[in-house]
Amino acid sequence: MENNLVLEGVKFMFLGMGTVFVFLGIMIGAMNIMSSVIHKYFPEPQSNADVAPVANAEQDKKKIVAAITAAIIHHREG
Amino acid sequence: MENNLVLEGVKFMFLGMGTVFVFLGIMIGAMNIMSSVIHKYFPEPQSNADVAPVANAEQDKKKIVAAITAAIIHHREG
Amino acid sequence: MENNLVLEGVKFMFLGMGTVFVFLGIMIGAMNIMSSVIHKYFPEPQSNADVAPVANAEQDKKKIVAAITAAIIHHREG
Amino acid sequence: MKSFIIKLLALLMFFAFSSVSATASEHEAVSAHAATQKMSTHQEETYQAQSFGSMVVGFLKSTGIVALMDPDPNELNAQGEKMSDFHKGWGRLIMMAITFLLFWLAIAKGFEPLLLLPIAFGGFLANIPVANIAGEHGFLGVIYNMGLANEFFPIVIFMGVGAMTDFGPLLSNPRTALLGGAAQFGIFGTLVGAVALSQYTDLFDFTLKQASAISIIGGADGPTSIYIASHLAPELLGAIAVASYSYMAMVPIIQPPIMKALTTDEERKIKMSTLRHVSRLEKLVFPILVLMLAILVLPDSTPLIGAFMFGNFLKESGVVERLNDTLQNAMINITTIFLGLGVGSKLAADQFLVPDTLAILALGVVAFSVGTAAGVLMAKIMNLFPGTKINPLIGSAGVSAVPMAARVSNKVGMEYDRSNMLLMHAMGPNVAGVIGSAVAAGVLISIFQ
Amino acid sequence: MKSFIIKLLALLMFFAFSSVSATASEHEAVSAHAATQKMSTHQEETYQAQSFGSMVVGFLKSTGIVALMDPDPNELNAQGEKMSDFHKGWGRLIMMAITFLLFWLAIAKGFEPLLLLPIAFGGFLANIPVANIAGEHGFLGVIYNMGLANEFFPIVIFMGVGAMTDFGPLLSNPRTALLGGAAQFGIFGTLVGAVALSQYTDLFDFTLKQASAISIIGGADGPTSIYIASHLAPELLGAIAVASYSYMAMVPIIQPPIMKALTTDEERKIKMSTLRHVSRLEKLVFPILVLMLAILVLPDSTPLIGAFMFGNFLKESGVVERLNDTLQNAMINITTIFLGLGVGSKLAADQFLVPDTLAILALGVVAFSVGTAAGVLMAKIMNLFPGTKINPLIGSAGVSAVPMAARVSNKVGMEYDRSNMLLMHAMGPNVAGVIGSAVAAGVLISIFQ
Amino acid sequence: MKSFIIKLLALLMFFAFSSVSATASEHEAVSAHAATQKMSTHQEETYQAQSFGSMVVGFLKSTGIVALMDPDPNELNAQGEKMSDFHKGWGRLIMMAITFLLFWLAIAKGFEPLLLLPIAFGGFLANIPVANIAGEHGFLGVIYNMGLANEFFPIVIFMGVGAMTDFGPLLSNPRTALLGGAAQFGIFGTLVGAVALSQYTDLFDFTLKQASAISIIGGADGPTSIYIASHLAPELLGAIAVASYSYMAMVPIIQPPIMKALTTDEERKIKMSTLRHVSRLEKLVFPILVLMLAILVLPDSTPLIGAFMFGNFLKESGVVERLNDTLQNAMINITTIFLGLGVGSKLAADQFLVPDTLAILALGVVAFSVGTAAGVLMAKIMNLFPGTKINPLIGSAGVSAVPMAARVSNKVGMEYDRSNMLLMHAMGPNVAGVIGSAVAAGVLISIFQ
Ligand code: NA
Ligand code: NA
Ligand code: NA
Repeated sequence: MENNLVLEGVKFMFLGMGTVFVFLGIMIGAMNIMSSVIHKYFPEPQSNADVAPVANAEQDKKKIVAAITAAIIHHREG
Repeated sequence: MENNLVLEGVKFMFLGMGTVFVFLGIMIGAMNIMSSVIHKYFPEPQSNADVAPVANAEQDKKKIVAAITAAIIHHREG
Repeated sequence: MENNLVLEGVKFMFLGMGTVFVFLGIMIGAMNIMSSVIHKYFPEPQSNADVAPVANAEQDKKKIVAAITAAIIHHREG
Repeated sequence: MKSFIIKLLALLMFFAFSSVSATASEHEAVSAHAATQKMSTHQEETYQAQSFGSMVVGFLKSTGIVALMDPDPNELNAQGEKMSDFHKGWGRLIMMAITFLLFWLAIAKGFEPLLLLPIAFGGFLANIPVANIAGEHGFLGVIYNMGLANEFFPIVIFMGVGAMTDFGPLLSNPRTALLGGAAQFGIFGTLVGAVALSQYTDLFDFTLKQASAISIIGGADGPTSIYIASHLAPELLGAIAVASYSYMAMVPIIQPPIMKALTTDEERKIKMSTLRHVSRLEKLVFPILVLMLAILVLPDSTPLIGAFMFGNFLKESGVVERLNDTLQNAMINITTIFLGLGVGSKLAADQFLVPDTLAILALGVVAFSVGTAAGVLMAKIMNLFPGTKINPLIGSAGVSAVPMAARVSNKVGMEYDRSNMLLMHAMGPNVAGVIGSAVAAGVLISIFQ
Repeated sequence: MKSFIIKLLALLMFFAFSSVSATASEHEAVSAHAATQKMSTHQEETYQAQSFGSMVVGFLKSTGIVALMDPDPNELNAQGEKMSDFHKGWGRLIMMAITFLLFWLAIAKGFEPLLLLPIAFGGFLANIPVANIAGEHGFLGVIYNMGLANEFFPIVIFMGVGAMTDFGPLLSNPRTALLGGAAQFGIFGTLVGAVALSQYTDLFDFTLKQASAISIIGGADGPTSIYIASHLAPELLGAIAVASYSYMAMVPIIQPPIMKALTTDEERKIKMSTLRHVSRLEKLVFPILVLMLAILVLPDSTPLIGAFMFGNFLKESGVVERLNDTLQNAMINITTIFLGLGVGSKLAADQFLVPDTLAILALGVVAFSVGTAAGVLMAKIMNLFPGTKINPLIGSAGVSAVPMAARVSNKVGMEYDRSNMLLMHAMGPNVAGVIGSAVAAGVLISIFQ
Repeated sequence: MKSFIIKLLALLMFFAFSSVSATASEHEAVSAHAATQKMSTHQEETYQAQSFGSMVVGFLKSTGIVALMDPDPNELNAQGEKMSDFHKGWGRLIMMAITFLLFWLAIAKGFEPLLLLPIAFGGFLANIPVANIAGEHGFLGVIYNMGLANEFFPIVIFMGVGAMTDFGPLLSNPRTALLGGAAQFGIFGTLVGAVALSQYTDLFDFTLKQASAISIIGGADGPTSIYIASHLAPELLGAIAVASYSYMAMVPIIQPPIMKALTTDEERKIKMSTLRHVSRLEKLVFPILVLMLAILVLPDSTPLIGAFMFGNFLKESGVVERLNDTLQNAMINITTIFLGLGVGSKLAADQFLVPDTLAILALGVVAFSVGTAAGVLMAKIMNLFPGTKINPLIGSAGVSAVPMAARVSNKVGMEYDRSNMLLMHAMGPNVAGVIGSAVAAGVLISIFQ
């Protein structure tokens, strides 16, 4: 049987784009549901952690010290 | 021939626990011998290295500098 | 047919050392040509980059800060 | 820039056409047959045209929903065998739920996440219908055949763990090694129990090999369990690995009640003398010493002990810092990811959701408990002899589960005397437990050779 | 020290001679036959003595110059098939020139050097005559069979990329995922065009499988392209991979004209509202959510999506930092080197210098352009509906090419309004494009199963 | 927490029993036969019950002591061939002693520990009786087949070494490359000697292939030696690798007497002019230039030179820093560990404790010495021609052994003039020696094709 390639390609296109949009559509719905569920039942504890990630110089200093300490300890143990 | 599984298991247990204890027993003896040989014939040079691994701030500073220097050199060479 | 191994070895030696020298000879010529072409047509922009790689303390400091910053950012993102 | 692209395309076009003309005649000669064939059909044989409607129906039939709800009767499992409908449908959903439970344990409860997360994710992937990711050509199957079927990954893990281990505490108090020996009773006691219940009840039905592979869970050592399970009973690998790592993670829950039940208040408050300093040379000689003993007494344990001591020896040599660093980081991490995924491939419903798994989980917790008790009791027995007394709370650390079990000893000790630091004292039996388990594994390998 | 060496040699000499004498008799018994044989001939059969003159002539004949100028008529390609003279001579030189072009693009122009450099170097090595480095026993062939023939390397790359991806922007504005869906029209539109031109013109002659493998270039996702090409049309792998990575690198050149042609000045100045904060739990649940959808809707996409989400899940779990770090560094880097070299092995002249390659390059740029246009138009369609408006410039980011395409959206946006930062808004469709391409890949795999 | 565990177990129990009941009927149908069989025997066939006494006796017989003292007459070596009693007993102990010697050299004397330690440990493991760790199913055998049998590991090492190499000193003084050529006389001179002694004396009995593989030790390049040995004479791999790395480590002992004997006081004090600055572009073009020459002149050398220049090109490109870093660290370290263990697997007594090994050790030190002398003499010959004079002490660096040999040149030079820094001048011939050895290796491969 002689296949019409173009027709097959068009079928693939409808099937493919259809699947992509169905998938992403369901995904969008699921993401919205997930977000509302999480915001309602598992709210993140209020914190200032993500307010000023740059300005907080004090914290950064501590992290530097911690990082260097870790490096030294590793160095010593290694 | 019909095997008695439990009997086999008990044999395994005696063989296994026996081997484990014989092995560790010999190991303990060997460790003691090794330690006394090493302490007698290959004593470690007396050092203060392991006396104050935390308090020695001066050394730590040097190590920090060394570590950062190494990182920079690596960075420069890479 | 009985081979004379030593004769074969000597042949290998001439072939091998000949190839090595021919190869390196051509390589030396090619390197010289390449260098002159590059110096003539693709001269490196004059810079002080490789003059004082050690003395430049100011730059080093910046690099330290950059390295630590990078480490912290990585740490934070990771 | 645009002009460059144009030039580039023009150039390529030129090359290609010159190639066409240059090769035209030869091509015809060389591949005439192939070309003709290609011309006439335009299409590979594997594809059959069909109407859009039937294509959509076929596509819908290949969705996961359909595959789970109305499984293909001819579907085979990763090993190419038939599966029951339960294992194709609900079984997979149940397994996914179980992997979610493992995710939760690993992330929210901190239960050994380094291995439980990859294992659980691998299990999740292994239960996907249609895709057959755990099959021979799926990537989980590729990973399994790459390093689990030949027992290579656990060996590499052992090298890395060896490089991370410090035998100092054991060297400064050698006789605590006996505690690490006694705890292996968890293995052999459970083995007897398992075969007894197999023979006299209908609860279990394990062969000696299977019972041995299960009992090794009592060794509380992940790579040893995986190594022995791959060797003696690969069909139980998934359940044994999950049980092993889960119970290692649950050591802070399983051990304290047993430790408290078996000790008196005075015993728990025994203080142990400061550990002596161990020289570098002692640490360097120790791995070779143990390996030589293993050679003389039990060569079948040398793959495990050899790999472990290789890592330790590289570290203690002090001259190959970069290899040591790679062993402890890139190498063990890469292997951990692949080991986890590969073990996870054995969590496919048709292999995990069988009554055996429940039995393995039950026997595993028994093995852990028996090993804990044996370690504590051994300390009490050693205290009957003259000499400095041992705090029996460090006996429980003999099961291995490094360093969790030693921390538990420390924590329970501090509950009764806040100034009693048992951590380093418990590290001795803890690492001896690793050696003890490897010896026990060697005995089992030796028996079934 | 010298005396030590002497002692060492003396010792070894003693051992060896004692070994000789100790084993003499046994040796004779055990290997008598082998020894006799060895004595009598002194020489393996594979070597035939010849005069120095003929040896030199033979050697000169085996030089690369001769092999390129006057090829051996019996020379076979890496697959053991016959080659045309063009592909043995000029073809190889042209391929080397092309790899130099790729070097230049990677180094001087910064075009995706991480993969183009290893691919181009692999291609250079694959075109060396005589040595057959891309053959079964050459190291490129070993690499190809190790991880490309079984589609393993792209999967590992996907794990690493997953660990590097942040789904935050998509989670804070889910509907932008549709843009990442529309851009997949680049794949399927090109597919139709390719088969139409194959059927009605003499320009191309691709089968449906080949056309599908080529069209996936429009997904603008390197590992997906390589995965699908290995699966559906390994004979086109080299050209597809080169086209895919080259066009991904050329996104800043290809996309802006299309984006500008399809948008009005007002549209380009649309400001988008600040993205809401996304909680850690949302990011943790998302990879599992997408994977579950993939299972239910299209299990054939789960190897790709599963590997991707595995990496992302490990990262978002926050409890396996060392595995996450290894995935993002040592593991993806090692795999990238091997993947690049392995793909490069398919740049051998006889496989790359065929008319198909030109067609693939042409179809690839069409696919990219169509995908870009579809993304932009989708945004305009979405703006026809009520609700907050979307800047159509972020539609082009739906092709994936993470994060290049998102940066292009940002840059073009700032050309018209310096205060309009579109980067994070464009990251949403950008990562959705990766998911979209994986789904499209799953559809193609499903069709040809 | 406890209640959680209880719930968890209850849940699992529920699942499992529901699974049992749900699948009961199907199970019966599907696996009826298997089940029946299992029920009736309870036991795999591989295990035969025996009395505890005979079990203990059997166990004692499988200990290493017995295996070493009273070897099993049917024991086979890793290749499945018969072994002599000497190689089963004392041979193994002697080999263990030799590996201890290598440990001592690596750790106490700092002799190339990065490779000698893994090789020696591999050798130690390969000589363990019963366990057969170097056999096909042991982990050393798995490693050997993974990367040594196919010559892959030395190639990867070459990539890493390439990424660590700086061709700047060679580029600033190209003619010093001739010194690196002359030193290859160590290879070919030794080859003639070895075949002469094989033919005219009873000391050796090597075939041409074997003699070639041994002589390559004179190239003073570890991965090249291993590559050629795997290729031409895998049965000699262990001894060749050990000799190669040992002598590379002993360069500071072997070379100075030869260097001093062949030079006058004035020659040793020759000062060389400062090296000119080398531009980044020169360094970038150089690896491609050399590789192209190798293609034109000697394609058989391109696997080695190609891998080496791949690493160097990635480094000098400056745009793939993360790949360069991985090549120089994780990748080369992991490969070094496996390469060392794999080579060590060839240190099994039955393969190493043969008279050939002594001959290889003797020929190796001759090759090193001849190469050193040839390099120094070549410098003296070059000084006969007009032009700036070369300090002959840098000639010895032509053997490669990067960077040890260059350091020796520097050290000896400073003995005679404290202000004469020869290090960078010696790096030129040093890296040229690597190229020279790879060319020599290519010639040998070409001859025996
Ligand atoms: Na244990
Ligand atoms: Na895409
Ligand atoms: Na050399």
